[in-house]
Amino acid sequence: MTGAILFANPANEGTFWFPPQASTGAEAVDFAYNFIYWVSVVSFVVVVSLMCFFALRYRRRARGELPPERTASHNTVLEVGWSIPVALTGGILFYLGAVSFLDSRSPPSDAYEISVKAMKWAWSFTYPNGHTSPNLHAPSGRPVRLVMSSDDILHSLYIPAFRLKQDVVPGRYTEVWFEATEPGEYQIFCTEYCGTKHSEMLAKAVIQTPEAFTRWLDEASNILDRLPPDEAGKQIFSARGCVACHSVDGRAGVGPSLLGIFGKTQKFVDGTTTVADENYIRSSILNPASQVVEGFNPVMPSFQGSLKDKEIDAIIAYIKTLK
Amino acid sequence: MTATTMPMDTSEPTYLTQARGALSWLLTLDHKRIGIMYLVVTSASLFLGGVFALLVRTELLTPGETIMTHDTYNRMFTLHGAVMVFLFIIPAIPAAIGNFVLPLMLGVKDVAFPRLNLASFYVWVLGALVLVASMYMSAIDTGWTFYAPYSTSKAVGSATSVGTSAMGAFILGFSSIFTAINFIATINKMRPLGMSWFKMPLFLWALYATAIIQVLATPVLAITLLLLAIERAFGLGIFNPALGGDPVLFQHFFWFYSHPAVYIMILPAMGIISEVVSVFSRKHIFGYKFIALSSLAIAFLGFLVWGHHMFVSGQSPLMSIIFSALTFTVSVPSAIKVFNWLATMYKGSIWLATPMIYALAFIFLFAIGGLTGMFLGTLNVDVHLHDTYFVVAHFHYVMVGGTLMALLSGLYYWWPKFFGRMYSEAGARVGAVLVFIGFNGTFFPQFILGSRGMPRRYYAYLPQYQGLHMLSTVGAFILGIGLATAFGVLVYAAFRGRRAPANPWGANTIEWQTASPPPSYNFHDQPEAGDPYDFEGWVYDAGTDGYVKKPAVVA
Amino acid sequence: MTDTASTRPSSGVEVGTEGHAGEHGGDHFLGHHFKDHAHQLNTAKLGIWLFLGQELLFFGGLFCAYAIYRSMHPEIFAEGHLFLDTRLGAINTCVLIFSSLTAAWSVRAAQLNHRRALITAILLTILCAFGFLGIKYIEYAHKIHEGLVWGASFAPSSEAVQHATEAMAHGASSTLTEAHTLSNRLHIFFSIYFAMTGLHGIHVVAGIFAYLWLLRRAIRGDFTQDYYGPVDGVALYWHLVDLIWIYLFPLLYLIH
Amino acid sequence: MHTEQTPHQGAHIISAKTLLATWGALMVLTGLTVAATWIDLGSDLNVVVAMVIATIKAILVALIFMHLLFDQKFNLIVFVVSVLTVVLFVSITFIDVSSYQPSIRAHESLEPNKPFLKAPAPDPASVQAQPHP
Repeated sequence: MTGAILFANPANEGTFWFPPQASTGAEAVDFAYNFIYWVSVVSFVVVVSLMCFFALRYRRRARGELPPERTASHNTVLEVGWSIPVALTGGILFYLGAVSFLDSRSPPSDAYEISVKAMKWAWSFTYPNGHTSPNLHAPSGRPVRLVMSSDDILHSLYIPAFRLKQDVVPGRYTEVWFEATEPGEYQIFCTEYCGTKHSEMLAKAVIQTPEAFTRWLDEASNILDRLPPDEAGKQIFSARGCVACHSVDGRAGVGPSLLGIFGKTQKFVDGTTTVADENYIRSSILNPASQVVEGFNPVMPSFQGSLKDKEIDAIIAYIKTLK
Repeated sequence: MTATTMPMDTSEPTYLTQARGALSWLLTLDHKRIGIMYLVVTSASLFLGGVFALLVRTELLTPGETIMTHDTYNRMFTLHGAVMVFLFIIPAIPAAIGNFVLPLMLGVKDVAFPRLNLASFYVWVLGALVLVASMYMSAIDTGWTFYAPYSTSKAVGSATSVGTSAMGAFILGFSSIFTAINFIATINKMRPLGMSWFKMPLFLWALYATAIIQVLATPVLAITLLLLAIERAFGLGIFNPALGGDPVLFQHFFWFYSHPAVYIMILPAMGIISEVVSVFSRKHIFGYKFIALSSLAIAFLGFLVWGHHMFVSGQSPLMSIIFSALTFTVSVPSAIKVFNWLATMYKGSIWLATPMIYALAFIFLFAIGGLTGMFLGTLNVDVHLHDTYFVVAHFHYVMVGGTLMALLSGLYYWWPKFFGRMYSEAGARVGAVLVFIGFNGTFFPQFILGSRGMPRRYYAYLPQYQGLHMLSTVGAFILGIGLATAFGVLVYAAFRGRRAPANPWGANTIEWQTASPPPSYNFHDQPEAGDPYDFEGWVYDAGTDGYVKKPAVVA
Repeated sequence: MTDTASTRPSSGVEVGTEGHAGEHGGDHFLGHHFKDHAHQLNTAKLGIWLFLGQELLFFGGLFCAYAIYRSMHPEIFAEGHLFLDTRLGAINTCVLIFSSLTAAWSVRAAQLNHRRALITAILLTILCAFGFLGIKYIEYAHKIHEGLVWGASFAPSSEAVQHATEAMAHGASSTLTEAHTLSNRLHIFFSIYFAMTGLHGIHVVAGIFAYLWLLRRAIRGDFTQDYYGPVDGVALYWHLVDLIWIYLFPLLYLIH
Repeated sequence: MHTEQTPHQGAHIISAKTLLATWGALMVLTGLTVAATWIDLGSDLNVVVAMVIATIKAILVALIFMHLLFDQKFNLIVFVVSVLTVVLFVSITFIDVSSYQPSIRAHESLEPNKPFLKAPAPDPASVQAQPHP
């Protein structure tokens, strides 16, 4: 009973060892894993049972007892002999791993390209039409190529269900690809330690059928036209990961809370003050390091070039509503 | 040598009673006293690192906040890692046990450079103080790996002392290098007549291989940390992409040392196991040359596989494939050692005293640690497992299951020689069983966690992982109690134990030919070096509960 | 070792290993755990060589960084070296090579029991080391004055840029043309320059201290043809410092 | 390993002539390496020439000034092994870093070109030190 509670892998998620298998590449990984697993179990059982057997069978009965007979102190044939299967196993594992690894690093040319930005502590995914979302949306049954870069420090994109992981490095691109097999929602983690809220740098991979995905992208891309500015601003605010640091309920996070901030006087680390108006908010988004609010660190990345003017207007409209 | 074998002359001063007072310890040039001082400080580091570990495990009892905040947690695991790696595992066996035992095993009076030996101890102390003080006071939260550019960005922690911590580790590196230089010079130049390379005890082979790694790899860590400190203080820009530098280059620098460092941790451990398995099976070690040369092979191959820490770092696929292939070559010498230990036990006369129990625990746990290494060496599987709890479990199986078990085995084995006292076998066994259960309880669930996708260095986690985390936390406390018992038994024995005979185990390495504890100058007469694993010259003497040299056949 | 066993007092009256010398018939400089001076010298030399081995790896990290940035961004090296003064670099190379000669000479003098020659050689070596540092100081002061410093602090003055542009125009470098503007990575050249020469300079300073210590002992008359290990050891270290400069000079100053 | 002779019998004393000749050779080679930069051999070949000369100088220093030619062989082994380890470290790292350079160059060309450093002194002449537009 307790075993079931402790060891259960809930939400029908996969087997005892694994999360569900939701990409075309996952099968090869699991195959290699299971292969090594059984090789290990067999080797382990052999070694440990021999060890226990010897320890009991040849137990010393009286202090000072010497072994009853002298056995050989070396046997070159035997010693070379038992190294061979070890080396062979190593060779097989290397081959299994390398083939599937190379495959996972060589995206098909027709892959759908999504660009990924990582920052402390949020993800953003930009689609070919320029739309950006905080969760990864992708069609099933089609290769998807992620071209990734970081705004600040190292992060790592990890989707356990796809058996996929790649560090995101500032100053360069890294890429990885997958082809999801089943529509559904899958967990995304950051697995390269990145400071305070590393463990909350989460996102979802939302896999939809190609039709549903296209529909979603069309609808999501035109929120500025579809919704009133403050509503659109609210969505952009969460979509671009602002919520990771700025609460809207008054609690200070990594950055100041935005509740009731509009029109209030802000005090900065250099001692100066200003009233939070439209211009202040705009400059805080585009050039956050220039005016750092007292009590906080200059950790916010600049959104220069990544947020359009209209989007910033919408965010300002949203912040005005936070009373 | 024949007629007057080791009189138990208790009136003769030992290295412990030769001189008294704190200064006689602090200024000593005696390798044995320096070894004991290292033992004290590394054990204190183990305790400190263990406390941080328990705090980390307690926090992970529940998915959200349990006892501390994000930032505190990040500092705790950084402190745990840095203290355990730099202050405990790397110096524990070579600097503490090695310092004490190496000259005795060679039958010499001291290591080649006694002053350098003492200097390395104080360099260690200085480095430890700088590291712990700076990390604690300015709250470093980079993890022990100090990855750039997080470590070079000014937002880290609350102050700017990543540089100071890096300098602490930098200083510690020199302690390690000095000890290694001493060991190589001593083994090369001071072996007694009759002890050719292939008549050296295997522990010395292991220390020799370790010392080679220490001399050749540690300076690269030193320059890495120096560059990091300068980067941090003056904005050098070599690793920082914001200045046109390359953060992946930092990882190459770092792992060029830190992978071989794994072998600095495990090789001396394997050396101890080779000694213990043979002595407690009372049988010549099987395949001496293969074990000896496999130490050198591991040391050599250790320099060729660092890139397997970087399969998903942005390293080129070409190098990842080369590093993966090279990684599997390490399995051969490692497997040779395990098979040879088993063959040594075959048809032996096995005495399950505490050192042997720890040695068997070592083989059990190292087998798991080694086999799970195959998962991580395999490229595609590593992509899934990298930076998850699977890796955490794997390296704890190797380092704690390996090095710590061997350290305990070695401590129990040589304790009678260190202090001239026997430990309580019953108490020691209770400790060993608790350690074994606690260890597996802590770390086995982490394999499952990792394989299911739980990333490491997470303060908060998804509720689905809670059951296994709880199990792991409970295990950690059992492990803590077990270690406290194991060390408690030893400390009690050092002061109150029964007097130990010169050779309680019937071993034939030279350190057992002098009194327990040895006199300051180690040996009355220049001991003879024979085959270290020929036990037939020793017979059990019920009077002292030890072994004495078989009287020579009188012509 | 057997010969010493018989002379050891068995009562333990002696301070044991605390008193480190004094067991070899009053030979103050022979460690009690060595057979004879040759044994001690050979062991000490191995120790020094191991230390030099780790020094090579220590500098190896910087050579690695150098190799990578030089290969990936040859332009910053071609530009950067124009800001350095090859003449001063060459003079310093000669100074260091000469000091290596005097260091080697000091070993010879000690081996031959020539105390006066030994002292002279040590003095000359120290003098050269100071000379080297003096020239290095001139170079550093000049660079810092012109804002030609490492990484984030890099901000060259207009004169320095002017000077380098003229050098380019003179066709001093085949990879640069007149229309060339300076690379935005140029600061990395100076990061590497200061890291390499700075670390080397620290080694020179350490060498000076080691030689001052030797000087004191040489004047006191510690060294004889039997016991000259420290002279040999410090000389070996000094040669390594020279050896590293032998690479630094062409790598930093002589770029075509 | 145990047959070394005592210094009076065995320690090699290098003759004054050898020392001076070595020094002379080092000075000549230094002149040569400076002279080599006056000739344009193409930037790759120039590096090779400079390194070959430096290595000859290093070998001279190691073998003669540092006594390796006459010393115990093990010291030579220590030195050579250290050099080989440096070569191993530099070359493997070098191979990897050069093979991922394209991903850095792509980033440079696609991302908005951020200057690495803050603008230098507001002097018109120093504008050249600014990054490429």
